[in-house]
Amino acid sequence: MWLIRAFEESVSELVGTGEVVGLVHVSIGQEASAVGVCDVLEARDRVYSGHRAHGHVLARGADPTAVMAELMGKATGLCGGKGGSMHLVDVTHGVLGATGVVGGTIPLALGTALALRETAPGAVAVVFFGDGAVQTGYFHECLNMAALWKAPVLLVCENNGYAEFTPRSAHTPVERVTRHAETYGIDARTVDGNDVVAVREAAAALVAPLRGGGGPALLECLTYRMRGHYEGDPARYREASELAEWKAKDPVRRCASAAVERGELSADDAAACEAAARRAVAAAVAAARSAPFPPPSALTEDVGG
Amino acid sequence: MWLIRAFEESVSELVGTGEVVGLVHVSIGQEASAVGVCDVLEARDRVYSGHRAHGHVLARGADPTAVMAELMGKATGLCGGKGGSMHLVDVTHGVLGATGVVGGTIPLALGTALALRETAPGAVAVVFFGDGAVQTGYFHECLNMAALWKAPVLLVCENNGYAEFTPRSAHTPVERVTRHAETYGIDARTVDGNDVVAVREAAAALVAPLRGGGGPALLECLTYRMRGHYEGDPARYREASELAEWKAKDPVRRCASAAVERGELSADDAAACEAAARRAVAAAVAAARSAPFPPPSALTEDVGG
Amino acid sequence: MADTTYIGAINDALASAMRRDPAVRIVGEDVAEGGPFGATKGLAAEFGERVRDTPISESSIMGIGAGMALAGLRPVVEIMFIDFITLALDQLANQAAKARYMSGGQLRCPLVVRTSVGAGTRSGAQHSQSLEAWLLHVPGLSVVMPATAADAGGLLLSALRADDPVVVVENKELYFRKEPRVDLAPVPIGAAAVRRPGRDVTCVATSRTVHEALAAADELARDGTEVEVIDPRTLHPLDLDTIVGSVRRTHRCVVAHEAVRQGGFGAEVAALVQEHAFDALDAPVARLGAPYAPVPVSPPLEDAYLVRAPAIAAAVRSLVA
Amino acid sequence: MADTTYIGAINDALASAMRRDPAVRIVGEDVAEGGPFGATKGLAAEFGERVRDTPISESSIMGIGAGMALAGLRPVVEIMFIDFITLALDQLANQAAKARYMSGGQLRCPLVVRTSVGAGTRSGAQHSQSLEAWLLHVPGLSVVMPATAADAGGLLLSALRADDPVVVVENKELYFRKEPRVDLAPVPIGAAAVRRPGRDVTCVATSRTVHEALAAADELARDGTEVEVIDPRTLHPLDLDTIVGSVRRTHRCVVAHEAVRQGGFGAEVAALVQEHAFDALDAPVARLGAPYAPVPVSPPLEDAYLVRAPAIAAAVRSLVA
Ligand SMILES: Cc1ncc(C[n+]2csc(CCOP(=O)(O)OP(=O)(O)O)c2C)c(N)n1
Ligand SMILES: Cc1ncc(C[n+]2csc(CCOP(=O)(O)OP(=O)(O)O)c2C)c(N)n1
Ligand SMILES: [Mg+2]
Ligand SMILES: [Mg+2]
Repeated sequence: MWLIRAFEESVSELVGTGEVVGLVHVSIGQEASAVGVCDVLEARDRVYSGHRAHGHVLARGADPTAVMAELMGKATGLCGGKGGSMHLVDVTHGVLGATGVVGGTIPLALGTALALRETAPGAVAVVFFGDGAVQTGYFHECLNMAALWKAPVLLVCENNGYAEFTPRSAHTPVERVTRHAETYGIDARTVDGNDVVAVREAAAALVAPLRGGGGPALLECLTYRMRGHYEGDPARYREASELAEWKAKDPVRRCASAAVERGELSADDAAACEAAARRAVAAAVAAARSAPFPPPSALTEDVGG
Repeated sequence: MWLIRAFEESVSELVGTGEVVGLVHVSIGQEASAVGVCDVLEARDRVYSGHRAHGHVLARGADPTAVMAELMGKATGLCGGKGGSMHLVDVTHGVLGATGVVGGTIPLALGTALALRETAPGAVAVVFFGDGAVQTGYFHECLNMAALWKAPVLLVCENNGYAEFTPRSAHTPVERVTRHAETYGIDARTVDGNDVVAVREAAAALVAPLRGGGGPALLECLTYRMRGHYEGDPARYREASELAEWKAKDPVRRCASAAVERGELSADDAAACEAAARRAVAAAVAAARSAPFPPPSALTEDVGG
Repeated sequence: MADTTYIGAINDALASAMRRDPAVRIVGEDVAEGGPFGATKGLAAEFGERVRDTPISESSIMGIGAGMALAGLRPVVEIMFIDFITLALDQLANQAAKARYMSGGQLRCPLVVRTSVGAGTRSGAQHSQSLEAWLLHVPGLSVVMPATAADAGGLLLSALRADDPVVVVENKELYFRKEPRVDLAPVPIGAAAVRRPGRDVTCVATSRTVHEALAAADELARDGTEVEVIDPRTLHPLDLDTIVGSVRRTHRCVVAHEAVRQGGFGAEVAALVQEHAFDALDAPVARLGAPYAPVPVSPPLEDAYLVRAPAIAAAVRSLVA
Repeated sequence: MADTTYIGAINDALASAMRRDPAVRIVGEDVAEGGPFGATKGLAAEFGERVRDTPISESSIMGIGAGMALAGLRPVVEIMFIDFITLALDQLANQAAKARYMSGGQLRCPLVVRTSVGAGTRSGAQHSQSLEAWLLHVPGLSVVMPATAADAGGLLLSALRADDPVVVVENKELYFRKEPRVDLAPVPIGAAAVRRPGRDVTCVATSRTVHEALAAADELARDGTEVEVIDPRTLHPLDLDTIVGSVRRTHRCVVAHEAVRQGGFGAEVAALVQEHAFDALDAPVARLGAPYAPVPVSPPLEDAYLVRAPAIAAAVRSLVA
């Protein structure tokens, strides 16, 4: 988790300096859902994300240097610099797509789940999306088909209470995303999304039946983004008190201090973890920074059609 | 109801002779939902339909001659012969649209409901659609927004158990459409859609709160189409026994015999009703038949843009 | 040999591809029952769950196909009428078409989309459109548009061997047109067919209008005007050499299609021809397409809406006049 | 007078239309908060519920707007990025655009859609497209594409007085471009603007590329080549007379836009110009647009993707060479 936190903080700074380009959504405050879910996944599983994708890709094991280089548009980026922040793909680590169109990877994940069932039985497809995506037709159409076809797909909603600048209450009268799963008899849980252990446990419980041929599952992680919607968003639409409240529930610090409390980790080790993550990110930034941009020929390569 | 039945039977014959053109979906067996719902509507209300629209338009009071002429593509048709069977509009009788795209009028009705709330308080918008439309994103997106905004819209699902050639069970694991309404706290009822009195009562109960400023409502009418999906469909995908079972529940005959039983109508009067309807339709066919086709200039008139 | 039909050839191609390649899947509404035109008739009986009926959820169905393709299958997604592709363009244009590029070449998306265009069936403005021009404008999509049964089967076979998305644009009026049976064989994507050679005017026509152009050419030949009829078969990648080569010989060009003229494929062809054969042209490239109007249901109006042989003949005559 | 911006003019036009006409409504995501670019800033405070925030449900939102319009309101539906119009084309193209025709003239649908095109912001392939050409191909839709603040406000005002659907296609790179303030006044739909007169070459450019064309013209003027820059402002209905009249004088024509060249608006213009000014043309109509590729994020690649002044100047030079 420290890796993601350090990475995202660094991204945020580099947006400021103009080295990281584009429309960038960081996941500071939401690291636990990425880590908790990906921790129960296997190499054969396939993952999709949304516009807030950095954490998911890193949690799957992507090389931070390649991710950082991608955000800078470098040739050594995960996608050769062509995809960018909202379109991270890392086939080696089983990440088949992220999307700038809210909800757009839900059907992709369902299709991939159907394929996996036949080509790699026991493997699952996972898709991360936000609470805003729950109001798209995609979510509902796919919930129905996933249930109808008992597809091995885990739908992970990172419910951070906002879609852009608008709170949940202005988007839907339905408070819990799991409510929609109930309609279809889909196995679903709501967890404290800032508690990585709780996320991990719930994910493990939901994924196991999928590997055995069971139908879809839905995991709702209640969380909060500690920064604005995108880098540059002053987030005037929310109260300082709300942010402060959630800062107290910071998933990364909370995980570290819990481990220390439980005696699993010494305070020094915990600090060393953070320091190592920061060093790794600094090295990734340095490497990405010195990497070349793609050659002009890349513009029209890999188009297809 | 006899008018709709006689009209549809006549349409079916005229498709055979080639006088009625195009892709035609008749509503034989589903007359009670059209009549029961439209009976509680007022002139200020606005109605939308789907691809199986003839009954709804007639139940709103459209001139059978103009409807028949439209199905023949005549200049005197409701839409000057340009819209056809799936696109009947009769502004005079408050019918603002029908659609060949399944689910496509649900958002239109919601938008109209929002407009009515401001421009004609107390008026409602109504949209008829089939059980197949419940699996479209439109249905779910609009259910959410209608509930969120407490829009005065009545969603009427004519649940005939099939979408084209495919039974409900191959489309969704959710048996009752009202289940989706519950999620949003939307007032909803399932009724015997072949019992016009039951439909009327339920519609009246659901519409009254809408006129008073209440939120949306959903009415599910369980019914059956007694013919194929479209005229020409041999309907091999269903058992003869199923059809026979539903024929016994014929909404038109049932309504007539119930009225006779209750002593509200003599058997003679009931027969006279049917005969009058058949005469009216025969007259409509004759008038539509002798009407002219539109002039060539109509091709590029009323395009806009 | 017995006759075949366009729809029969599609059915044969699907069956043969499914036998040959276990990765092929069919996904769409009522496909198990054969679909409204019979394109998938009998396939569910032979291939079971590889033929998947879906609810009416076009937006997601396209994405489900793309997600299958990204995971290594070769799905054929059926969008019954191209009018409904309006519901599915996000997944087609934003996801499937761009997956390879955005991933820097990590992904391939061998998705095949079958859909139908065309008026003439009195089905109205929402079941009769020809929207193929939209697809040309989306980098990453191949677009094929067969005019004959042999091409309907053969282009579909090639689409099912391609590694990037291909949209197969069929024409409803051609579905039941009889043709002498030829052996099913892949037709290369990107190769035009010269349907009739001629020295006087080049007519580039697509899909149903190929047959109208041939009928016009027959008639004109009686007056001594020889029309070369070129069927591009693939709209992207376009076989421009065949078209430009022809115009350089004939010095005149007509483009005909069923779609609305404004913003249609004909505009692209006209623009390319005047660019690549400017010096050879004796007259402006003429374009025929539907008027600026939705498709009306009324028989005389719909008949007037469609580009038929007489209109093509008239356009050719005015070019050689 | 103080400066204004394109986005400021849009904001002014919306406010002024809402004050003038109680039927005007705004519908879209985050519009109450002003939207990501501030187009609707302050409107919720002044007009309350007439500015309606929606969930992320583009497909239905477009239809909700159309349904309001059919019932007599004048909604402005905002689709933040034209890339997302892929989700909403059924309601726009099948319902709103065809309602009047299919009803035989009973209905009118005064729906205004505001959306943005354009790359250059490193936002990637799904937030940078220019898909306006699709809309030209749909009978029933007017399409306006302002290049200046005055036109952004003025065309929007006219759209809000029209009785049929109008799509206002804005450009993200222009939003914060400063311009001397002029009084907000309706700009007629269907009238091109000659941005710079010139005798040697006609350059038809849209939206952002108008400014690139003007920069190219400045540079070329130094070498004695006078370019006439025409901004159609409305893509449909197109002011063809102004364009053809100009080409008849200059004998040469370049068309430039940001959208992908293949299947773009430039194809339609080139086809029309060669048709209507064939005898006057001394060279083929040249077309500039994006290459056949999605929009890449990488700065040098995206910079190369965009049509800028030097490319226009080079095209003009090769025409007069
Ligand atoms: C289809 C679509 N509509 C609108 C947008 C603009 N947009 C980007 S992110 C966002 C909010 C997403 O909210 P949520 O799904 O909750 O994810 P979060 O940002 O909270 O992680 C919106 C509306 C978009 N990207 N795609
Ligand atoms: C978006 C869309 N997809 C597919 C079709 C083809 N189609 C026409 S009617 C129909 C079934 C509709 O079923 P339902 O909504 O239950 O209505 P019913 O015909 O039973 O009255 C289908 C799939 C269509 N018209 N629109
Ligand atoms: Mg959120
Ligand atoms: Mg049904």
